[in-house]
Amino acid sequence: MKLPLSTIVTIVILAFGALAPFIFGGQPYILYVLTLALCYTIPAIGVNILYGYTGLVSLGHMGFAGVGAYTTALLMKDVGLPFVPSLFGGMFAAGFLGFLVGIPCLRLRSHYFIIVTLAVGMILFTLFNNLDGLTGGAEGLPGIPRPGNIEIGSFVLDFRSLTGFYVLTFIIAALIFGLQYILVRSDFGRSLSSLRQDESLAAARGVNVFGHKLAAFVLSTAIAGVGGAMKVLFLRAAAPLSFDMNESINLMMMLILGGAGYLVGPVIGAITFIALPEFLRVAAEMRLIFFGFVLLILARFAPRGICGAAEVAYRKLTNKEANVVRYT
Amino acid sequence: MRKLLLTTALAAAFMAPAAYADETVTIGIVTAQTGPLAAPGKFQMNGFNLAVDEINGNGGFQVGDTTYMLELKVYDTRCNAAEGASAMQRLATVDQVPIVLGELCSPVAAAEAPIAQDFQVPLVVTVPTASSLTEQGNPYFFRVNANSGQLNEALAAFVETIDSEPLSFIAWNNDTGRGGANGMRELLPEDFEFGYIGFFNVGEVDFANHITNIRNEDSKAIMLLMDEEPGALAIRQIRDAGLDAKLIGTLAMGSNRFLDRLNAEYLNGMVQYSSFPPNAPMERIKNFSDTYREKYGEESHGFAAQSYDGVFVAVEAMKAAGTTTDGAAIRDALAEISVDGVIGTISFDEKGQASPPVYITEWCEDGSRKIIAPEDLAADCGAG
Amino acid sequence: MSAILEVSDISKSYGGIQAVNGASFTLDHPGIYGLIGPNGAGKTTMFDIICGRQVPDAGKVLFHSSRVDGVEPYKLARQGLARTFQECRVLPEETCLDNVLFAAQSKRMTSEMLQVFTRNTKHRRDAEVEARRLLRLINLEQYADQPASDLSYGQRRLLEIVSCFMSKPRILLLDEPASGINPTLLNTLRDFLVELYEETKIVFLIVEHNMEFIMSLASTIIVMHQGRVLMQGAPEQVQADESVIDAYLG
Amino acid sequence: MATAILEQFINGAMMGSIYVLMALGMVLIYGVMHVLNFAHGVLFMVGGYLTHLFFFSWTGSYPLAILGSMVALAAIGIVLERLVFRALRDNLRMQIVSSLGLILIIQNGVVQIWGPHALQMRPTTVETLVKFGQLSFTLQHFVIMGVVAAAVAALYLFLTHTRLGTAMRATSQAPEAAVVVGIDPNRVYTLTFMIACALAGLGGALLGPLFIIFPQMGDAPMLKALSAIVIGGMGSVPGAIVGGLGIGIVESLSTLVIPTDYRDTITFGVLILMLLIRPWGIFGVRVRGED
Repeated sequence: MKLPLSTIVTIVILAFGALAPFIFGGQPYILYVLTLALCYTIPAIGVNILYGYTGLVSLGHMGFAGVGAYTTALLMKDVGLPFVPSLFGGMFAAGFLGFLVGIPCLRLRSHYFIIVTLAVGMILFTLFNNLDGLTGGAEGLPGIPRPGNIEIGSFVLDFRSLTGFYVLTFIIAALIFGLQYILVRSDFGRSLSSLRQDESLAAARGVNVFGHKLAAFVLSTAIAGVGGAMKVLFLRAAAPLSFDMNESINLMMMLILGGAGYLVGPVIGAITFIALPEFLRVAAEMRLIFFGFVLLILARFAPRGICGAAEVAYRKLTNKEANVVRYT
Repeated sequence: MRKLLLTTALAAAFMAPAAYADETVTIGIVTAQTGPLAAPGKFQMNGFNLAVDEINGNGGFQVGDTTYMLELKVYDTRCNAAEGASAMQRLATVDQVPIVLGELCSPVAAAEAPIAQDFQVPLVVTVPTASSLTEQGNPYFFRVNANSGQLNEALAAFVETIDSEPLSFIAWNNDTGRGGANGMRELLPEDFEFGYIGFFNVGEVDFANHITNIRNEDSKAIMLLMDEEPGALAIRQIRDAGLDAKLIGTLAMGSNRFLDRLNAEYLNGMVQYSSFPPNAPMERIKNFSDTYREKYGEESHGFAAQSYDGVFVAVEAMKAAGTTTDGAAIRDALAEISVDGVIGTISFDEKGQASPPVYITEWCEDGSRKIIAPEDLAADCGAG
Repeated sequence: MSAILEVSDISKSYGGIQAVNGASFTLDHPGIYGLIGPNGAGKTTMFDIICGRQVPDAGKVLFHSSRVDGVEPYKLARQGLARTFQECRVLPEETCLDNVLFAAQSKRMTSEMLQVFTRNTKHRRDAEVEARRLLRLINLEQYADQPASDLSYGQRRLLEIVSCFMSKPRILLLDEPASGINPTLLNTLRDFLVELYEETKIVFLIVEHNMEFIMSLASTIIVMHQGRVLMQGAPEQVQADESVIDAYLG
Repeated sequence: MATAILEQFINGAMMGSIYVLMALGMVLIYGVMHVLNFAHGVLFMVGGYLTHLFFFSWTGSYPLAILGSMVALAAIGIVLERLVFRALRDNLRMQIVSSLGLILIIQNGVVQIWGPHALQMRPTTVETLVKFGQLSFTLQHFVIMGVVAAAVAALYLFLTHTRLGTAMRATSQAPEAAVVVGIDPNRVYTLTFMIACALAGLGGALLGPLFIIFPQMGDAPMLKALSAIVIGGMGSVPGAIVGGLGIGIVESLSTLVIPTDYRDTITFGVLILMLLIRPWGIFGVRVRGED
């Protein structure tokens, strides 16, 4: 009996992630880039639940991430709450906003919903930028503290250190990944992906289209909130430009690149999108032009990204009949 | 004397840099070379390169009894916090530079500063102005240029002396613009009368709405908090719309480069603060501007001057610390240092903030500029 | 006992056009019912109203004597009303087995969430037995692990229909099952429908264009014409009836 | 105040007519092909750059430069439809993905070619001022409004009085309709993209000289046009015209009372409200069925 590809890759990635601090202990830069990639993996997982499984496009997701980020940052910086409650605060803030936006907007037809997410993203950016008193405005919000140490017996984990923070981010990303894992393999997950494939069939089978969409949207915005929070805690500074429309589009890009609708899609996408350019360090314009062409090609020939392509190859190897499912 | 150094520097720069030194030190540079702030990034780089050419042209610098040549390791941050932070990380851990200079955008600097502290690599910024940057109690963060607070104080002091009420604003809706506008509103006295305050997003080019509001408030003066490109557009639109209020600009607007975008009668009588009047009748500024023009064929720029001085500050700090590797020692040296730079004498307060002089210049009819403040440095048309 | 499905005085108009105009019929015992009529007779609209895709302007639909007109499709489905689509809809990316199993699983978010956290998959394993049996019924078991998009149109049609039975429906609405099916497969389809009926003994309501197919399949035929129900009776009666013939010719 | 309102009205009408050009393009594409082309803004920007190029290195005449950029954009339109969007018909998600890809390619490509600095071109229409009392505008303001009005009229005649135009309108009702009229739908799609892109090019050619020509110049007009077609009703040509002018004028007048840094917030807020209250817009017809 063969393990499904996704399971194998998942195990490999988790193992790699867990061992990274030991492998790259001597090379903080690599660890740094991996942490950054993880900070993007988390919201990418959120988008995967929304886009990859439920089939809803959101072009303003980093806006929700920003809500989580600023909430967590302010709770820790100004209110002085410890890390965990602050993080939950950020998560709930983002999820609740998702709820408020979702209630009216998820009844809209596909195009309209996309436009709404775009508009919401823009509005949120403006607020981050203009509310100088609250968010520090366009000058950014410096001096965001990182969580304090935890001491298990003699073993001390200092989250201010790079390694410590990597471990923290990895644990959280792993938890989120686990959540995604059980979600999409549950009846709930199957209902979601039925919505992507054929909404009216799903309805005829008894899926409450609106309810399930709302649940998926709230989940993905809450997860995005966690991701945003981790990002600003990592950078120890928040800036509106970290949560603008381009960032939202980048988020979509890394998911589509990695493979929407695959468990490991967001992980692979984030790593390829963040890490590769970091190591290549090519001119930004060239990098973006390149990604533009990649998107066109993916859209046309491999709508399910790297994972989709890998699956085809894997099926060929395990001489199953190769077949890529067209996304529609 | 310095003039002579500079010319030899040039000679050296145009031939292959004379390499009779024992070793080289690599200094890290973070700046924007692509993206929306690519243009100011260029000026910053020009300043760095000029300084390096000069130092290497003179056969490098002495630390202890070894002579070192300077080298720059430049990373593009595109004014993006995440990329800036990873560039800083890379410089500190991969390239292991003793000190990092540069940066344009305040939020990016805010993301880079903590990493400087983590790895004990001093970060000396030469352009970002957000006052909050030097308020974080980060011992490894230094700023050569005047921050928005200092610039605003100088400008506010001047604005009070002229008939400018009600004063209206057109400001960029980003760190420069918002910081400036909010700062001015705090600094000017309670009873000072403000007119209309308008913000526009980066990339907006139509100022008609702001102009109407300003006309509506019949403001005496308009403060333009933005850089060259929108500035030129705003001024043209203001004058084309038949508004003749007094214009008050930023350091980006006191240069011949700016003049090329418009023409003298649009600018006549406009004043702006400046951390570096390129034609000031001061030996140090003249020399710098001449070399700059010879090398880059254009009038020198404040960002270039500040960055040029940044390199010398770094070098002096390494000399004083007697090391080209130990960031902590260099940091301590920086805290004590005092360097006579192009923009003035540079020494850092306990927050790491230098306080170079801030000038006010005014455009003359012939398209030249005069320095009207500070009094002791005042000079007539052709000087600013 | 009350009727299984009771449609009374349904009217529906789009813009100026009166699609259905006071149509009524009752299905009071299990059986295979055919809903026929010439183009524009309003049978598709009627079908859409019964399965909740359209809200009637007037009249009501009773399902086991509870109002179901204007009720959202997913609620109808949960009340035991299963349907197929004219254009034949299956989940293209799921395997045939998953397609069938999906119909079986609960779609109520509460129970789904419970399942998320208990990770209990027993219900699925039990259902799988039944699912494979149904696939065998339509000779698709060898495709059980193939995505439905690999199937031919006819096979997908069969898959769509068997899926409906996983949810143990109390009534099955079929929208032109014969459309796009080649003649040889038609007989298979007919036998298979009869077989399923014999097994389940529930109401099949079939909208159909293909006369010869429906006449040989249905026990009762409901004829619609110009938005009204023209007559309801056994196939041979209907075929003999003058007014029906006129309706089709005229 | 009266003068202020007049001034804002004229400025608003000017920007509004630019939005109308964009909105018309997007609405045609959406109506006929159900493609939501987010890349329309960068096409607008390319129009600006090409006008600059043609003006300085080829013709030296502003009108010819405008024509040139329209033709070039039409050509680009053909390429985009053939190579990118035709294969993705009825594939909403991938159409969005592709248009995002196009934005990246074109915007950064332009930076590679022309550099990040803004370009300026100042034909006489921009240099000459028209004065009313204390108000004064550049001649270009009125040129823009005039040209747009003419373009809209031309488009209207084309849609109503030519076989191709009829086919386009028919296709937007029902794809198979074009076949009925006896025209290959693919031709209709290509034509639609040509016209839409040419309109974007015209927009860039008109607005560029008035201000500056820079890589992001199309972003704001695209978003405003998007709001315009939603408010006017997706797929409705009159809706796009009213929506475009409306947004231009309202947002310009609104700045007399609303702080400008929240202007976009207001626009997008209105957009969302509109979608909630009346998703099919002012002129659009309510669509039945699922999609």
